[in-house]
Amino acid sequence: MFTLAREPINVSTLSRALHGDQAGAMISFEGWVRNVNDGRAVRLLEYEACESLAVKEGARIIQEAQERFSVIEASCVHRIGLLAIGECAVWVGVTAEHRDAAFAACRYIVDQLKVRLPIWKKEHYADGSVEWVNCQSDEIAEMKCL
Amino acid sequence: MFTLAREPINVSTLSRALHGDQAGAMISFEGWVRNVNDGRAVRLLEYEACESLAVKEGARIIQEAQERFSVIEASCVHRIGLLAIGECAVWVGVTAEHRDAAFAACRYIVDQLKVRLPIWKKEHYADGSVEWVNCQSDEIAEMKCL
Amino acid sequence: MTQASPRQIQIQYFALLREKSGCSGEALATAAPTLRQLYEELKAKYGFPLACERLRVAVNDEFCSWDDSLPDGARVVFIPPVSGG
Amino acid sequence: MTQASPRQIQIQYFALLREKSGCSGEALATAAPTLRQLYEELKAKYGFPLACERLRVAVNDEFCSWDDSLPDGARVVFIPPVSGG
Repeated sequence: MFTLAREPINVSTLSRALHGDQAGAMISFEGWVRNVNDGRAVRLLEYEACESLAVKEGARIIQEAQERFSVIEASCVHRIGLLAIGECAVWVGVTAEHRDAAFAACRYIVDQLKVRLPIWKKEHYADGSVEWVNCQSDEIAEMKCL
Repeated sequence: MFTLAREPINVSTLSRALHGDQAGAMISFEGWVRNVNDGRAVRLLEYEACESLAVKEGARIIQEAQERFSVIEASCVHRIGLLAIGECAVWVGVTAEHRDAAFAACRYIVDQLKVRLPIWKKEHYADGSVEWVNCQSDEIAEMKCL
Repeated sequence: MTQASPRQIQIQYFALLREKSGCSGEALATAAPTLRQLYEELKAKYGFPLACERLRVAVNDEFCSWDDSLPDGARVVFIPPVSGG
Repeated sequence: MTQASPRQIQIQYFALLREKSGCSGEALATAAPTLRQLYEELKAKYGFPLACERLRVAVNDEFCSWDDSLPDGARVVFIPPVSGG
């Protein structure tokens, strides 16, 4: 299951929902808001999503993980809105009979969601400036690649 | 930090203790007691440890993970005593700036603790029998390898 | 290149594009034959700083190719480089 | 093989070995020159079903080699195949 959340992510509740007698291993990933990115002090973060598309694409990623790996349950929640330093921005939890599949599926989901979900992050810096991450003008993006 | 616990593992508390402003990713592993092992219905589990040696070896594994990977914090708790189906037998949590190191270190710790910690598992089966896992007599162990 | 007949479409803007266009969406009539051309027109109009090669595009909640044509009534979403997670 | 002089040692038994020996530990005087020979003696005495190749051994909380000798006052732990996690 994939969901978007406007309120803080309750990891215990999510993780409990994955419990089941056959599951021997649970791997979870939590992405937390860091106070520094690319050397700049971050004050807070803002996530914006194209919700209909994000929910659809998120569900597709979860399903792909379930088809590729022997998992029992897989679930992901992504926050949207304003987040403070230290808050959980994304949670992924995977259960399986054995740990190999759980590690692999969790990794797959995290990697895919970072490149595929239509969600954008605006960083609010300590110096008062803001920036939509990865959305510099083509010229600046090219300069950074040189 | 590595600890042995006689009481149920409180994952939220452990995970909160790993929080820090620099951490961008947390990976956690939970090993749960399954109701079946090797095709036999399991009723409950008993873990016994050589405590002094287990604590020392557990701390060594954590330290190795910290030296090999760019992690911020790494922590592990292993239950001992009687555990019911669904209980968490072992928890590993690792934080890092980025997810690569956190995944790798978590995996390393889990793999190592399973082969190195002087902890033994006795399975109590639904049919009333019991068995110390991996400790069959040499003859039976050989037969299973054929 | 032939001009297609005008179709009524709906566009949603997110993140940087929302801020540059000053709106979260708009309905408009367009004669642009492809999604690429529609984006180029709006890029020029609003000064979007991103080439279409850096974006993806979706119509009616499905990802599309930039060379796809624009059906009447399309709900179009331009997707700047994502940064979830 | 020369017999070493008897030393006073402490042994701890865990898991299967604890159940087979009927005790969680014992103090004994041994003349066994190596840990291997000590284990073989106790294996014969208690009917431990595991060859020493399948176990590890620790003295004073440090893993040791089976061919190490036994210091006086050693705290010896025989470690059957582990199954933590």
